[in-house]
Order: sequence, then C-alpha cells, then structure tokens
Amino acid sequence: MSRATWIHASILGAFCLGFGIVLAVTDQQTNDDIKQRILEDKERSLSQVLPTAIHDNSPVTDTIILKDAKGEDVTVYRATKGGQVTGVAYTIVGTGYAGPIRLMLGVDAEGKILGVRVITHKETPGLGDKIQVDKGDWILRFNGLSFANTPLEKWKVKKDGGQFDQFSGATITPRGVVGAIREGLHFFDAQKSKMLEAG
Amino acid sequence: MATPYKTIIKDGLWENNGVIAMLLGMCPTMAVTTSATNGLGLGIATALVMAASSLLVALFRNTITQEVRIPVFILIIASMTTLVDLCMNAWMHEMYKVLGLFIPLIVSNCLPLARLEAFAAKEPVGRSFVDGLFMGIGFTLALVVIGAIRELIGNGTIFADAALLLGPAFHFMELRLLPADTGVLLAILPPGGFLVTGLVLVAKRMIDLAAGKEIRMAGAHSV
Amino acid sequence: MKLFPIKGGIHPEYRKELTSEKPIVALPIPSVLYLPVQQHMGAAASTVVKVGDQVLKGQMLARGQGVVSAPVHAPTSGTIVEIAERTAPHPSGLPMLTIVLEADGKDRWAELPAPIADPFTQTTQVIRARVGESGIVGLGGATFPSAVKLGLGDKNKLEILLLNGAECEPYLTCDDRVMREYADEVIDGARIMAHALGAPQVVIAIEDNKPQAAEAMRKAASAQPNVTIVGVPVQYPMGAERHLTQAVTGRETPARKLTADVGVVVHNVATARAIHHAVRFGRPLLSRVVTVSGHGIKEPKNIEVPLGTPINDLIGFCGGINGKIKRLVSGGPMMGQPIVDTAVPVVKGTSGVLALTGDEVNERPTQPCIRCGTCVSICPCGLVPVEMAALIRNERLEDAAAIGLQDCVSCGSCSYICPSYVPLVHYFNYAKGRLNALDRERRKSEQTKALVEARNARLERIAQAKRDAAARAKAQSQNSDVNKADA
Amino acid sequence: MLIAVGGLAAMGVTLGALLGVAARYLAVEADPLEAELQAMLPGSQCGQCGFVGCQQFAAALAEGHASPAACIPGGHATAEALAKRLGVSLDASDHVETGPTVAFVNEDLCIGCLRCFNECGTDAIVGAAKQVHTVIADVCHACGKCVKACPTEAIEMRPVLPTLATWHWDKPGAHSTH
Amino acid sequence: MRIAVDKSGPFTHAPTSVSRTMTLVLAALLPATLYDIWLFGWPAALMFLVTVLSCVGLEALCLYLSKRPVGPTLADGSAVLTGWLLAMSMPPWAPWWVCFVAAVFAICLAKHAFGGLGQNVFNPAMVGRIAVLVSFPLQMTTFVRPAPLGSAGSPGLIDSIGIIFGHSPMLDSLSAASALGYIKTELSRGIPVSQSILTAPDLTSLALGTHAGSFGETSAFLILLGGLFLIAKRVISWHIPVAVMGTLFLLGTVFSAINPDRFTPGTFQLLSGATILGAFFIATDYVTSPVSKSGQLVYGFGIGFLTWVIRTFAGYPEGMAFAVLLMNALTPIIDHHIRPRAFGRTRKGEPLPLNRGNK
Repeated sequence: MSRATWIHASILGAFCLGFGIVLAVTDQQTNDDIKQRILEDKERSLSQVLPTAIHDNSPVTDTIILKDAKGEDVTVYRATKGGQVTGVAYTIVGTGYAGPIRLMLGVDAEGKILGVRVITHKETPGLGDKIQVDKGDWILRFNGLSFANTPLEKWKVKKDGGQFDQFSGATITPRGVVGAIREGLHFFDAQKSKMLEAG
Repeated sequence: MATPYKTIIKDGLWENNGVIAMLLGMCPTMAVTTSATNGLGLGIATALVMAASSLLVALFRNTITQEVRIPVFILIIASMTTLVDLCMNAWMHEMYKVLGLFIPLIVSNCLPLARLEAFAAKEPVGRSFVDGLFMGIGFTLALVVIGAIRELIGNGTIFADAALLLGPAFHFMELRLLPADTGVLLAILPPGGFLVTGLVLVAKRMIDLAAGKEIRMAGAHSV
Repeated sequence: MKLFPIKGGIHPEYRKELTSEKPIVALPIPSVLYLPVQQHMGAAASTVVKVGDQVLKGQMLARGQGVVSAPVHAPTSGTIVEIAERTAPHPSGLPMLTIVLEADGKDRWAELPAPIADPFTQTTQVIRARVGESGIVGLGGATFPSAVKLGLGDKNKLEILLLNGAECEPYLTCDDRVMREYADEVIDGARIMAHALGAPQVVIAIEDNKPQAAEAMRKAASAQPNVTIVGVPVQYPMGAERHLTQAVTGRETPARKLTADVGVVVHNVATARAIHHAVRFGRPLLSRVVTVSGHGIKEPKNIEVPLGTPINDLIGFCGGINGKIKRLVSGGPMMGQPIVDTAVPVVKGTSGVLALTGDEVNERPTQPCIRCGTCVSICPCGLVPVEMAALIRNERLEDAAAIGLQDCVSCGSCSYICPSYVPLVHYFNYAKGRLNALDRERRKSEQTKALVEARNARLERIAQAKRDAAARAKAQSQNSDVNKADA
Repeated sequence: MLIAVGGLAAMGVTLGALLGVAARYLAVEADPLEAELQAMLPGSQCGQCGFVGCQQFAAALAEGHASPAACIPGGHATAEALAKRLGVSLDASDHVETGPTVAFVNEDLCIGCLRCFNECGTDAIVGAAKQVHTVIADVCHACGKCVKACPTEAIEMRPVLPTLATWHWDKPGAHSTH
Repeated sequence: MRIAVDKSGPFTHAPTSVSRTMTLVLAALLPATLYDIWLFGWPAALMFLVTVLSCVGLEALCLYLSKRPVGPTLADGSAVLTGWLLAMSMPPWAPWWVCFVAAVFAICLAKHAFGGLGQNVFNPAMVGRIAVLVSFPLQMTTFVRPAPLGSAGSPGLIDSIGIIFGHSPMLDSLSAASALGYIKTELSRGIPVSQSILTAPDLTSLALGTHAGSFGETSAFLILLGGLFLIAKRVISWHIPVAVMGTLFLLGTVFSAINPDRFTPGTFQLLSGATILGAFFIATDYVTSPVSKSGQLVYGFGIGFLTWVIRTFAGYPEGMAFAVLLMNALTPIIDHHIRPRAFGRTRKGEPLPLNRGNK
C-alpha cells in the first residue's frame, strides 16, 4: 500500500481512537448518574399508584414475577411497611380503539385500588386520551374501588349496564380500560397469597 | 476568503436558515415540532452539537484529507451527539425524558454535515464556531416557531411543559391561549407538520419579497 | 355493407341547411383574377408567362416544379398585367408570388389536350400525366397533387378506392351539391381513378345527413357493379382520411404510414369530377365549387368559382355581409383557416367562405382547465389534449411530441368541446410550427459545425502548405549556400 | 470498553485505508461532460456567450457557471439540448428571444477589403479583393464577427423575416392581436 | 377588408361551459339535499348554509388576495359545489365552527394554495372533511337520529341556532352511531358482524335514510338518482362510479361469504357510509381524477379497494374520504402511465404493425 493510503488510514483511525476514548470516558462518568435517574423515574411513576405513605421499602427493587391467567409473566412491584406487604402494582393491558392500552394498577392488601395510570396508548387524541390523568380526572374515579364494594356485574361501562361513565364520543376506550382493571383485580384475587407473602 | 461575522450570523438566522431557506433537516423538524418546547429542546441540543463539531472540524481542517473527510465529519457529529445525549441523560434528566427519543436524530440531520462541508472545512476556527452556533440557533428558532404554531393551533397552548425542559423558573412561559379541547388536532398530527412548515416557508418568502429580495429556489434535500 | 365504429368525435351543429338546397350557380367571370403560384402542397410552380402576355382559357401560366407540385392555368382568357408578391390566402398574411390576370371577357379557350377516348384501356402513366398537367389537386382541402396520389398503386397492392363524400365539416355543402348535380361525372372520374390505381373496388362514403346525394350517386352507379355507395354515421371528423378508412374497412392505418399501406386510397368526390373533366375533355382545373355561407352572409350560395376570384367578389355575389360578423373563414369552421384579407383569391383548396356571427362562433375567454377529460374521450386520434397543451404551455414541446403531438390531425374537436374554452388546437399548431422551426435550427447548427470544421481544415492545409513551402525554400537556400561554399 | 474503543479505531484504520485505495483506483480523469457539451456547440468561437471560445463556454457550463441559453448562434435548439444534457430546465427568461438574424452587406459602403471574408467561420461571405461582398443567408449563422471586422460599417445584422414556409402560429396568449 | 387574426381554428364552439357543468351537478344534488334538510330539521339547514356560504366567502377572499377577478371566477360555481359537497359529508348538526374550519381547509388550503380551480391535487371537499374529522373527532362522529321537520323531535329555528352557533351541548339521547360505526364498535367488543348486522339499520332504512349518518349518507336513494341523472346528461361517465361500487360490492360479498362474522356484506357496504355520494359525486371530481377512461377504471378500483380496507381494518369506520385523497395523490401517476391508445399505434406508442386487421 502506498504512503497516501497509510495517511488516510491513520487519520481516520486516529479520529476514531480519539473520539472513542472521549466517549468511553464520558460514558464512565455518566453511567452511575444515568442509572440513578432511571431508578428515580420508575419510583416516581410507581409512587402514583403506590403512595409513599404506605411503604418504607423501594417497590422498584422489590419485585416478584407471577403468571397471569393467560400464563404470561407479570412483574409485580411490592410496597412493604415493616416487612408487611401493604400494596402491589403491576401492568395491565386493555384493548382500546386503536390498539392495546397499557396501564399500571396499584392495589392494596385488601384488594382496593390505590390508583390506576396509563403508561402507553394509541387512542384518538382529544377523544380517547381522556383516560390520561393530565387530560381529565376520569381515571381517578377507580381509586378506592374493589370487588368488595362494587359488585362484579357493575364493572362495566354504563352502556353495557355497568356503573362507569363512558365519555362523550368514546365508548370503546373506557370499555377497554374498565375491562382491563376488572381483569387486573381478578389477577390480584388469584395470586393474592403469593403477592402478600412477606418478601 | 474569511466571511464577515455579521454575514455568518445573518445567514444562520435568516438568509440561509437551515430549515426555512435550505430545507435541510426536515426529519427532526417534522418529528419534534408538536410543541414549542420540544422544538426549543432539540434546537438547543442541535446547536450545541453543531457548534462543537464546527469548532473541531475547523481545528483539524488542514489535517483531514479529502478522501476521509466525510467519515471524519460524521464521526465527529456522531460523537458530539452521543456526548450531548449522555450528559443530558445524566444531568438534565427531565429535559432528556422529553427529547431523549429525538437526540440521536441529530446524527441523521443533514444540517450539521452540510455546514461542516460548506463552511467549517474551509474557514478558520472562530468563524466556524460562530457559523455552527448560529446555524444551530437559526434551526432552533425555526423549530420553535413551527412548534409554537402547531401547538397553538392544535392544543391552544404555547410552551407547555417549558418548566420540565428549562426548570421551574420558566413556568411563566407556559401559556394557554385557547380553552382546552378546542384545538385543531390536525396541526399536531404529522400532516400538520407539513402544512405549518409550508406556511412558514411561504411567510419567509413573502417577507423577503416585501423586502425586495430575489427569491432563490432551494434544492429540496431533506433527511 | 358492414361499417366499423371510429373512436371519439363530436356532433357539432352542422347548419348545412343554409346552403344544402341551393343549386350550384356559376359566378360570372370577374374582371381581374389573382393566381398564386402555389395552390397545392409541395413546391411552388414556376411562371411560364410574363407581364403583358395574352393568354387563353386553360393555358398554363406556371409549371409544376419537381415531383410533388402542380401547374396553374388561366381560368379565362385575358392579359397578364402583373406578376408580383401579393397577400397569400394564408393566415399569416404573408405575400406570395401571384400572377394577376385581367379578363378580356371573351372567355376564349386555348387548344386543349385531346380527350382520352377510352381511359380504361390506357396505362396508369397516361392518366397520371393528364391529371398532373391539368393541375388537379385534392379538392377536399388538403390540396395534395392528385397525380402523385394516383401513383400509389405502383408500390402497393390496392383494393379499394375510397371516395370521400362524407363532408363532415359544418356549413359546407359543396361536395353534397356536386354529388347531387354531377353524380355521373363523379362516378366516371372515380372509375378512371380506380383504373389508374389498379384498385378493383370503388366505395363512395357519404354521411347519412345527405340522403339525396347518396340517392343520386346510387342511381348513377347502378350500372357499375364494382362501385358501392355507403352511408356513414354523422360524426365529425368522419371525413378524415384515416378515420373514414377505418369506418368503412375496419383497417387502422399505422402511424406514419399511408392508407395505401392498408390497401386503400382516399380521394375527394370533387377531385373525381375534376379528373373526369381532365381525362374526358382535356380541361385543366380552372374552377371549383365553393360554399359561401354563415349567418353573416346575406344570401348563402354554392358557387362554381373560377380560381383566382377575390373573396370580395364572392361575398358581393352573395349579397354582401349581413350585420356584424365575428370571424371570416376559408374552409369549414372546424379545420378552416381565418381569412386575413378579403382581397385574397379563391384557390384550389378553398371549399368554403364562411362569415360567422358571434353567436355562431361562440367564443369566450379562456377559463382554467378543470381536467374534465372530455377532450380525451372525444379525441378521434386517442391523444390526451389536456396534457399536451399543459406541456406546451410550459414550453416542453419535445415532451408533448413524445405523447403524440405529431399524431394530432388538428381536427379541432377538443377545442370545440372544451368547457373552459382553452384553445387546444391553437396550442398544437403553435407547437408543431415551433418544433419545425427548432428542427430547422438544429439542421442549420449541424451545417454550421460542418462548415466551421471544413474551413478550419482548409486553413490548416493552407498553413501547412505554407510551412512546407517555407521549409523547402529554406532547405533550398541552405543547399545553395552549401553549393556556394563549395564553389 | 477497551474492546469498543479499539474496535472503533481499527475500523477507522481499515475504512481509511479502503478509501485511500478507492481514491487511487476509482479516480475520474477529466470531466467528460465538458467535452460532450463542447461537441454540442457550433464551434465558431464567436464569443457572444461572453466567454473566449466554445471550449471555455463548455467548461463554464459543466461547472454550472453559464446559462445554456447564452449561445446565440446555437439558437433555441442548442440551448434546449444543452439544458437537457445538464439536467436543468431552460427558464424562458434565460433566453432573450431576439429572433434569428442574418448578416447583410450594404453594397454602397462595402470596399471589398476581405476582412469579413477572413473572419467568417462558415464561409458564408463571398467576394474577392476590391469586389463587393455578399452574404449567403442560408449559411450565415449570425455570429456577428463580420460586423465587428468591417472597417466601413457596411455590414449589419438583420432579422430573418418569416416566410410562408417558416411561419407558424404564435403561442396562445402571447399577443392579443397578430 | 383586412381582418386581424389572433386565433387558429376551430371557429365554432359547443354551447358548454364550466358553470353549466357545475349547475348540472348542483341540480343533481338538490333533491337529496332538500330531503336531508327535511329529515334533520332546521339545524341541518343552518349547517348546510354555513358550510356553503363559508366556502363561497373564502373563495372570494382568496381570489381577492391573489388579485384575480372575483366576480367572474365565483360565477363558475365551483366554490358552491365544493361547499355543497362538503356539507353533504358533514354530520347534520355539526357546529358552525367545525363547518368553517372545514371550509378553510377545503378552499384556502386544498384549492387556492395549489393555484385555484383546476390546479388542486386533492379533492377540496374531502380535504376539508378529513381535516375536521381528524381534528374534531367528537363533533364529527356525533350523529343524530332523523327527526323530520315538524315532528316532535325536530328543534325549532331558535333552538337550532343554539345548536349550530351556540354551545348548547347536543343531547346524548339524540345521538347515535352511523351504521358502519355501530358495526365497528360492536365488533371491537367481540360481537360478530353476523349478529350486529341484525340490529344495524337494514338495507331499506339505509337507502331511505331513516337512520343516523352524515348528510350525504342518509339519502342514498336520491343521491343515486342524481348520479344517474349526471351520467344521462354526460356530465360524468359510468367508469368511476361503477369501478368504485363494483370493487366495494365484490370485496364485501366475497369476504362476507368467507367469514360473515368479521366482514360486512357487499350490499351493506354499498348503502352505508355515503358510498353512493362518494362514487358518483366525490370520486368523479374532474380536477382530481384521471382524464382517460381506462385510468378512471383503475382509479375507481383503487378507491373501492382502499375504502374497503380502511372500513374493515383501520381506525375509522368510514373510509371513502381517505381513499379518495389517497387515490388523488396517484392521479398524476395514473394519467402518466395509462393513456388511451393513440390512433394507429399500439398501447406502448409504437406504430401498429402493418398487416393488423388487414385482410
């Protein structure tokens, strides 16, 4: 190979090496911070369905994996206080108008809903997105409900004979959300013993 | 050869603006301008990357041979983008959560590469830095304007969530100008990006025409 | 006889009733006749008379030049008073060499060539020569020298002589009247032509809106087993050569070929009559039947007009102009040409003189095209006029040519039907002319290049020759120096 | 981490070498476009395009510094061909349509000096010393060099008027009346 | 006499004009419109007026701004037609501002930004409809049950002004889903089409409009008559309507036969979702459809196919408007590739071989 070829090769090689080192160093420097941030993110979102008052642990790290009715793995985050499980949170999926709606459901040890939040959805903006907490308080009406205080046949939207309002223009989205929560409570009932086993 | 600073700044902000004159970097423009805040965030990140890469390229411009310049430029842009990405993630996490998805897009934005080729590879360090910076600021301005219009029409707000990006001190920027749920949603959906960008282009041409300037037709390269 | 459909076409308002019942009347010989030397497609004829010459009726004034050309004869006896450039019967209004003949009023015949007693025993060459020297051209309007067209049988095996009596242009009734009044002459001419062409069969196509003409022709042809009269549907442009061929025979003439290539030659009925006169009586083409019509004419008429008669005289003979006219047209309203000056003469191709009022023309300002596609569905040539016009508007002439501009026969159907009044045909005429001009430029550019190269080569040769001569001279002088030194 | 950095550097060296080799073996010699464009020009070196000669004009065209419409003797046909080859659209405003012209010798002023005769690239001028010269209109390509060469201003460029053979309809809307 | 010559032939012209064409289309729409106004009462009449007047007003404004003659161009009737068709595609009680925004998109954006009549790539009325459908899904999917003028459920003029111009919320009890929307909703909760179609409006009801739906959907029968009138008057040809409806019917019938639980039958596809309005009046828009007949067949097939796909698989229950816009985008390509066969040439444009059809 000629001299010129070696020059090109060494220039590009040198730049690669140099920037490689720079990036490696930066990565080292930021790695811990980034991990910390991600943890904080998760904690913050979990805190919406598992109020900080009911636990003294970090639910993000206290997880168990259970199988749902369909046999799929579900990660359950557990809130404990003094070693007692006070609440659990897990992801539930409902079928919306435009695809799956993923929600995080928090339930206390008695099976009462602590909170529900939407994680992702593809519903029509302005119509189906009222299930988001920042677009309306519809999702908050589930707080405190359980199979104990609301009979099973009422866990439907009004149109289907249940007790939950649909919002104007959209029936399918609320129906999907209500259905998902109903299934989520069934899941809690079925796996209650495993969930509440002291970690 | 040295271009006056004034021309560099004017070019970056208006005459040769990356988005509304050269029609470069349309992909991030369309993707992030659903709100003014998003536009601002990506704009700032892009400006940082551009200023840093212009500086570096100008610094090494006599070392880099013609044959390998493109890979080196791309390497520099990619490295700067990764740097910004990492640093933002670590230390400006709220902003990162809003923009994280779009920051890697800076690599594929052809505006930085275009400026490296057209300017930084030929001009001295100081001027190149200013060019990169002001091209970036021009890009930011265009994104903010397009974002603001889309946000206003589509959602009735301007700079919503600015505090998430800039810190709690900037809550005052968050304006709601129309009642909730009355926006023309189309504006914040993808077609709205094209429509509003088109209208902004028209506006620039009309201003230029009114100022008696000759309209240059830009070749539309977009990535 | 089984007919075949043709694609597209329109049904304009025909307004033939203005003149269809008016028998052909002869125009009195005008005092002065203007005879352009080119009244046909091809090369202009060259004058064989000079100013001051006394000429007799039927005497040749200008001789055809080359293969595709036709002579011009004196329509009456008189004196040549001028041979000069005068406004041609052409939309450009440009001048053309014109022989001006002052009639002496005596209308004395020159000595004519002997009649061909039995043309059916003569060779094609004899008939063609007679037709050629008689100055006969296609009288339907195309004015292609008929003798050339009669020679098509040499190369092609022809089956049908298709006599075009469709007369699909609105207003015009000259062919209609000729068929009604001179059916025998037309049939005889057609048979002579078929003989010359070697075509075994003659089909005479007449649009169904001329039943009397068809009847007259049928009667005249009753004794001729190889002559068939067919009625074709009333559909413009049925009279276009290729379309008529397709309607009657079902044969579609390939692009850039002639109908003769599919075994058919088309001639106009009036041409057949002219050939009958030339062959049977030796009379050259001196006059033709012209329809003078339109609501702007006081008394519309069909007139047998000596060639060279100024259009002014024709209008005067019809009582003059009636009220305000919008357009003055030579030929039919669809494919005719505007008349620039009423002083221009009737020539061999003038089938009509129309003075049209605003109502008849129905001209309106052009509106934006709404892409309704009507022009596409009615185009008898299967073209996309809307797209061609758009390309031409943007000066993309080559692209317009690529999608069929040169296949356009300028029938005018698209312009006629356009609800936005876009002058489509005008665009095509412009583009065709411009493309021709560009072609000339291109040829000239090539010629220039060749000339420049030739000149450079010549200069180089001269320079080389000079250098050689100088070298030789130097060598010689050196030699002589050496010689001197030796000496 | 070290592996990643090392890998990146190694990739840089390899790709750099490859590019270097490619630059050597795939180098394009001269611009073939220029030669092609020059071949399309009349070659009369008249200089009306503003360049010294046809070769310089072709070079400028290839680099995009000249308008394809600048060649006057080439006319519209050449302009279109050049524009097509260059892949640019011929803006109507690029081309000042002056119409074709042809040189004409005023016989009263011509002194038969032969200067124009020597200038003419296409041998369109005929004449001999001390004889009045004439232009063969068909061969004249309107370069205008003879006009400049004439010491007595006996030559002028006259527009070529349309004839019955060359006339065609104007573009609709180009003029309100004819 | 010398005469100025400014124009080549022909020197006669058919008694046609753009405004005549537009008037015929409007006439064809009139019976259906009157029927619809009767069916949905005063609010519908106001909605119709607002939409049409907005379009005409905005057209005038755009013409004025672009310094073009306002009067003569307005007289071509194209703005009225756009407004009319737009109104036909709206829910009968759509609020005024939805209509106005739709008109802005239709006239200013879809039509004038492209250069005005004849220059637009996309069907203006459908651009207007899609823009508001995407932007205001609530208002655009709230349909009322028919309550003919004079009947108990029909609001008076004053109330109607409140409904269209005020903020009086529409009573939920009055609202109902369109037929296609109903089927889709039921399907999403697991009720098979074969079952829900029994409770959906039947074919007679669909044809006569005695069910909820957009303006142009609820008068299918009269729209069909109007369409046939246009074909008879040669304003439109049969190619596009037949291709659109034929494709839709065929796909519906075939797939319904394969799986009646998932797919609605062809007849239902034809009569619901303003198919007939779309096929005869929307898809046949001159400006945005191909000019050649064979191109029109391809275009119509594309609309039918896309409509079926969108209705069956996509998020919106009605798909005609989207399908029309998508095929509008393909019109230039269709026009480029599908031309009529030129006389004497093959489809590829080569001259015909000599002995074809000869002997």
